[in-house]
Amino acid sequence: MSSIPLTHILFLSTALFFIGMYGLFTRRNLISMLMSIELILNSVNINFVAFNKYLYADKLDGIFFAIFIIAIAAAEAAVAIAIIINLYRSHRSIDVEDATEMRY
Amino acid sequence: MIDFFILMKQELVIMIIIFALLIIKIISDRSNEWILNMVNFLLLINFAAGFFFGKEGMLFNDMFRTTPLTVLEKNILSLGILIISLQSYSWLKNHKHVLEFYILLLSTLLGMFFMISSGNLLMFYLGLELSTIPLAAAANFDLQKKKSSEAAMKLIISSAFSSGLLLFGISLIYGTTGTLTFTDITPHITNNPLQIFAFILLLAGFAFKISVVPFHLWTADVYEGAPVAVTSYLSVISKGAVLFVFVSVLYTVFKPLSHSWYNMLFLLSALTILIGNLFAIRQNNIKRFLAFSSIAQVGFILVGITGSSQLAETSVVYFVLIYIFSNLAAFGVVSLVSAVTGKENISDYKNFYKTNPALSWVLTIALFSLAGVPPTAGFFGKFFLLMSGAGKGNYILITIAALNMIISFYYYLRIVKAIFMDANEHPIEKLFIPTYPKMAMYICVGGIVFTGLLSYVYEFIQSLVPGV
Amino acid sequence: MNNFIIALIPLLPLATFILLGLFGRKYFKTSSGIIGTASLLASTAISIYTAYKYFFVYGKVNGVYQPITALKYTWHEFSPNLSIDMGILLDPISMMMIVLVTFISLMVHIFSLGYMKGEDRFATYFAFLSLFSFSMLGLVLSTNIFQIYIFWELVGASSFLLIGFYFYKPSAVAASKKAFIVTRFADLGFLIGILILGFQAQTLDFGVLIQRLTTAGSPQLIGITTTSFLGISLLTWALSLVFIGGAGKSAMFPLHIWLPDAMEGPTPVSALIHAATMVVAGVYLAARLFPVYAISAPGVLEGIMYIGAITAVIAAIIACTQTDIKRVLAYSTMSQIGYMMFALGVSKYGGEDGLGYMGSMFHLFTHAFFKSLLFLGAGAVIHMIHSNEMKDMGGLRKTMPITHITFLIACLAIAGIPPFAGFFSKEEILLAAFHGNKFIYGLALLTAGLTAFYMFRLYFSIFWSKQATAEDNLNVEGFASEHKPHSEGTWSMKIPLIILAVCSLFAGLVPFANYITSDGASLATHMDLTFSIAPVVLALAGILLAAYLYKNESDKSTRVAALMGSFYKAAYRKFYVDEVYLFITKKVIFNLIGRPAAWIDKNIVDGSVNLLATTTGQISARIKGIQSGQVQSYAIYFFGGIIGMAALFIYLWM
Amino acid sequence: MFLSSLIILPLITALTILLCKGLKQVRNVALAGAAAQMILAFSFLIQYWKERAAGNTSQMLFEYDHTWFAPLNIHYHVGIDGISLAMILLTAFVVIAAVLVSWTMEKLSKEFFFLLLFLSVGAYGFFISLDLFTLFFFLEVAVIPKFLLIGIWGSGKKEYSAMKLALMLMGGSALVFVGLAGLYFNTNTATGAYTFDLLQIAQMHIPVDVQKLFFPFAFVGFGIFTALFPFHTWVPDGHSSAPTAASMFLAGISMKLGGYGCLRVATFLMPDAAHAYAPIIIALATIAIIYGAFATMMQTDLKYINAYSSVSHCGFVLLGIGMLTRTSINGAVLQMVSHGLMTALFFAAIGMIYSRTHTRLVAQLGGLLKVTPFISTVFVIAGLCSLGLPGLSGFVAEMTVFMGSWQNPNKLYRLATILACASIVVTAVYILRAAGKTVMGPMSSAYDKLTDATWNEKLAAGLLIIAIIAIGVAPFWLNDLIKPGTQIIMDKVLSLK
Repeated sequence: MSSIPLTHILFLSTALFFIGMYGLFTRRNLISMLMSIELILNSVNINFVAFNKYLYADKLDGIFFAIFIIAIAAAEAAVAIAIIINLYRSHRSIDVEDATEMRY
Repeated sequence: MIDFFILMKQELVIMIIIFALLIIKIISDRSNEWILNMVNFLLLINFAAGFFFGKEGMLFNDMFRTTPLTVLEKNILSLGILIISLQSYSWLKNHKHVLEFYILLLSTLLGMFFMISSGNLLMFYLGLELSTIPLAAAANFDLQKKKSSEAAMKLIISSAFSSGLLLFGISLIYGTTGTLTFTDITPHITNNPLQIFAFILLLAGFAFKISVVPFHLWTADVYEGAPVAVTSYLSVISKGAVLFVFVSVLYTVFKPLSHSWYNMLFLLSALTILIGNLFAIRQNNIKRFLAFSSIAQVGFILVGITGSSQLAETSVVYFVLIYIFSNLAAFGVVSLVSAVTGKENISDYKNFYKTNPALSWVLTIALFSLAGVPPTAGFFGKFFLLMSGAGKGNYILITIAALNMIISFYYYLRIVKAIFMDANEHPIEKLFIPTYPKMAMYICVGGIVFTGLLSYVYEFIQSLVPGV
Repeated sequence: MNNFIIALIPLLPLATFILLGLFGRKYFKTSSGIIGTASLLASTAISIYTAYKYFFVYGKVNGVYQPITALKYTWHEFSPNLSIDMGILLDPISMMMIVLVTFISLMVHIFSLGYMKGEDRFATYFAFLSLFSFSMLGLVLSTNIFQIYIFWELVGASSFLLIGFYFYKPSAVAASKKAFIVTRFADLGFLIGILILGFQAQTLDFGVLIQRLTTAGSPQLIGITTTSFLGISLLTWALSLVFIGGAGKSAMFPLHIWLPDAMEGPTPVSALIHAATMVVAGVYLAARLFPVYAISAPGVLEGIMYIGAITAVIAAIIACTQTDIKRVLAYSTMSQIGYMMFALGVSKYGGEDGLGYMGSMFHLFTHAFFKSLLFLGAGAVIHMIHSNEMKDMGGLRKTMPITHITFLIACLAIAGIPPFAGFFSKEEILLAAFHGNKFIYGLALLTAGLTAFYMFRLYFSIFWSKQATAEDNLNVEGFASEHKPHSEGTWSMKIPLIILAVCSLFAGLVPFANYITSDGASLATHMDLTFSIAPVVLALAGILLAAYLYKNESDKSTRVAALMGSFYKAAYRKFYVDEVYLFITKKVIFNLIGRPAAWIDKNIVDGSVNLLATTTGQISARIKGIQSGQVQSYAIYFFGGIIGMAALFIYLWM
Repeated sequence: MFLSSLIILPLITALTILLCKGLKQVRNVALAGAAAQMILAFSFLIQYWKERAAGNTSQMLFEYDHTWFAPLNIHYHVGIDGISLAMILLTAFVVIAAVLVSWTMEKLSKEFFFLLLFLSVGAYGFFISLDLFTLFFFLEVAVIPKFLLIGIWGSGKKEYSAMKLALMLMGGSALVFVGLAGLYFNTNTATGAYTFDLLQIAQMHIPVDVQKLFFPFAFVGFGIFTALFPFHTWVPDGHSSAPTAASMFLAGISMKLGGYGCLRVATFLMPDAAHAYAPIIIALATIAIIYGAFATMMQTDLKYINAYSSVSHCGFVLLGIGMLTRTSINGAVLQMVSHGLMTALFFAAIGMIYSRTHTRLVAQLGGLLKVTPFISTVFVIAGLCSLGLPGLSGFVAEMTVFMGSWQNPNKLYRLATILACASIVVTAVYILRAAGKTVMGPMSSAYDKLTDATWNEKLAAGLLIIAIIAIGVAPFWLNDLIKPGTQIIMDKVLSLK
């Protein structure tokens, strides 16, 4: 039915993965770093769904996994944002550069 | 149906405790004293629960498996958390959010339990996340401290990142094998590059958790920033849990890749010991110092893991047990001192012996055990780890490890020196030790002394470990 | 004959030493002298009795004196056939020696009773004396070459203790150290010699050793002569090394430097150790191994001969120039021992050719008496004058007649004037030298003359010279002491002098050749007067010269000295041997070996250890940047780690 | 007889000390414990003689074997032969002397005596254990307390010395560990299980290449303990900074742990390698002897003098082991015992002098014989023993080493022997310089108020001197004691030639 080969999708997910990583490395704003992580997770989701759909369509492991990831990502984001808010309280900034008191 | 309860007894106990705490939170506001007494009692029950109705079996079509070994491992962790809770008494008794703290802690413990008995990558992932995310919150538990929030931030970001990579690896494994169940994965493992790459990602996920160089960098900062209780929790409990899983996954699931992961571990362990030692030399904050020393310890554990034998797995479990005793003994003193005086620097401990001989001895014994000096248990733990490593016949690694022990001796003895020998006109004042921390210390010291000398512990563990 | 009684000879002094050493200071503060003397008297009696039994009762088996092993106990076993056996060996020389040692020691004990009176460490002194007597007796009775080494060391130690008896005098400390270290150095040779002999002969027992190394064709002899090191056979090595040990103890040139300094010790000690007994140990050792030297290694024996002769002459020359009376005596001792040594050297084994051996032993015997007499006399003088310098003395013949007479007898004896003891023994030696080696004979004669000269130089300048009275001498010293100034000491000091004088008179008449010869068989000696003319005349010439120069106060002597010029100076400075040693030890050993060793240890060996530590610290400081505190860089390292591993394990190791 | 009592007794004593109050109680308990150790040691000696007289020819007596860690086939296996017994006696003597010398240890006396006795636990355990694991265990037990002893009660740059000593010795034991692990995984028992059991390993033949690989680890590891040449630098610093009792223990016993290990483990279990590496060992030993002696000559601090001379003297031990002849091995063991006693006595004397004059610099001392005759005599006796005077133990031991070394016909080895012999002259030089400057010579007026030794010091010195003389005057009993043990070792070693 669909004519898009698996490889294309894997390319997409990989691209997404690295975009996310790039964002994580370069962004100074914690929120955007968090978003980049979401990108990574989504690329993983795509992987799972794609594999499931193309290779192992008989079972739904991948799909379920993806759903779980989405859920947990939400939880993670919630906690992360809570922490970031607290950080903002104490540091008056959410720039990752400012939170480097502990080092060496 | 009854199986369900018996096989999941430890998880269920913890859940019950968590809910109980939640309900208490809602319906009543008791004094901290009361809460702490009760919680410690509950934790004791939780620890005791492990000893009854041992049963082996699978649940949720092999997603959840229970073996005597997992029971033992969970019990070790339960003991650990009990000790930590006893120790953090003097910190918590004036704290606003005692219950929340315990709820967070226990939910992470729950996650670890699931992780330990996971028979499936999905379950494993869930357990991992459950054991990580609440910890980040707990790390931030000194809400007004800058360091605390910074630590929490670092922990959540890097752990999210690592779990992203881990997931990517899992997805690749799923893609190449088509299943998530451990038992089904093994036959499909072939040495194709994609799988090895996937495995490396997975390994990195583990390595991050047990802070193996170069995935360790978060460790020191988080340990330093987080409250002492959380630090000790991170350094022993979560590390121990992941180690248990790591070993069983390596030895069972990825057995076919054993050749390549052996080399990887060889590399990583050497690197870890070295870097951990080199950084530990120059620390002044005692928590940060313990962080790096624990990194070095992990290096030794990896040396043991390379053995990939029954001996090796036994030694790892054994060492984790000993490590819990030793490290928690050290953290017990540190947490007491920092809770009362807020001092966390090694230089503050100068001439500590003059004012607090008992605490000094506890700390000294703990450090000796960490360094691996007989007759403390640490000696036996390290000895068996290195022996199991040597079993593979790779004496280069053993020599590296053995020589690195000298460096580690240096920095452990540095603290002993500070305690006993360095002059200091204003040493830390005489500290009053409440009952619970005292109990904790007795447990730890007892463990340090007897876990090694009495060989039954080791033999018991060995009897539970499946042959490889 | 009960061997246990023989064992008492050395053991009695040992017991005394232990008793006085442990409790002397507390309980026997004054009685210790009596105790020591008594015990020594006992062992003297026993030894004389033993000697008598040996010589006249059972020593002789069909005309030849046999060595008898009276006692033997395996003390320390290295390996089944190599073991140190503590034992007692009875044979002519050992018999002679025990009599000599105990007798002289007894005399010295008695003398010391008066001489050391009021000393603070009176008891200690006698303890040490007894220790020495024990060691010396053990030495002479040894059955085993390692046993002799043990007692060899012990006499060294006790001489160290006695020389350093006045421990608060830096000079005494220095002298004692010097004596011990120089002899120790020589003993090193002895030790290595023992190692070689023991390993090659597969025994340490004297009897077996000699028997194995003298019977031609015995496997051990073949082995030790054929294996060579640096082209010299092991036997030669071994025997020369052993002799070096002997030379050290007997102050042979060039190992003699310790002996003159050793005079720092109390004078009776010098009389006992550094005149009569210990210093002849070297001769005794050579005599002990004489068959081996004579039969298997005549080359070494020749060397001994030359060294002995050279020592004799040089010492005599130096003796002529010294002004410290004890030093003069010390050098004369050296020269006399040189005599004994070359006498051994010219000798051969057995029969008529063994004359030198017999002469040497004879001279050892007689010399012991008159030399100890000389020292004790000097002691008496010093005890009165409180000075060792000739210039402080003179004209003492009136104030101390007995000392004067006895001293004169001794001088005549040593000068070899008939019928005094020295004459007979010297005759034998000269005769042997004459037959053996003319050159040596010449040196010997020269020495004889010199001896007479310097001895009487000494005699005259002590007892004649300036016509001063004792009081003046005393005033010169401005000396105040608990001793009565006018007398020449207590009777306990005079008696030994008299006894020894008698001995020096008549010891020469002993028919020595019947008892002690190289092979044990008695030897018929003939005294032809024509031969003894030359030495006696020379001796008289020396005496007259001395009388001319020193009898009356005058500057003749100084003029003669000036005439000699640089030679005199050199002799006066003992031919600069001390300076050479000083140079070697201080400059070479300390600065070129010691300091570098210490420096290397401190800086290089230890430094490298510390360097290791510091570098570790520096590395850790260098790499601290990894822990930058930025969570992003952490992530980058994380990812880098993954990439690195992937690269390593996917592209390289697959 | 119950051999483990040798471990238990000091342990109990140590724990009892922790319960005591005040210096008086503590030291009394400590002394009682030490005395009990001594009695125990002697009773073992008597038992041993009885057994041997009864014709019991088994290599080890009073064996006790109990499985400790079954999975690794680790046993708690103890037993003694003459060598161990000699070492045990040595330990007993040194410990009691050390306790007596530190009789007036005011500072933290409880901890001090506790650590001291804990050390003796390690020493005894090491000497009796026949299982390499147990051996290693006790080896390390005997290290760390020294760190505290030196660091807390020491003098001078004590922290530095303590750290240096602990790290170097730990390095040594790390190497030993590698060696032992290597041995363990190359053993092949009948059951196929690996073993740590010393006697069993001695029975089987370890492949030569394996031996060659692991001998250096074991030998150098133990060698560090006994001041093997390039690794000896902990000795001077450690000894000089340590309190008297610790120095006595350190030089008297700890350095012997190394020698014993070199002999019992390295040489006995890996004889082929011992042959192969003999030249290196001998070279290093000779260097240590000569170079140590000359380095000593340059020292100005009494403790440094004795420390460096220990380097030189322990060289004899290694030389004896390296020469691999029956006699030389005997000599090595004799030297261990003799040096242990002698150096302990020396340190005791130095400690007594230091506690009175508050200086250890030779230049500042002098003429002490006048005011403190007893201490000075002790000092001189120790010195004479060190320079090998007959009648004292040093002579017997050194002579045996020389005699034994000479039995090895190799020309170069003999050169080494000659050099070693030459060292006795140098020894004489530095000992006499020290003695001459310290106890003899003119005395500075500052010292004329000094008091002589107290009863405890006299007792301590007396005991050691008695032991020294007992060996020096009658060496045969000790020789006969150790000979069977060394013979078994040498039978194994020589059987390969």
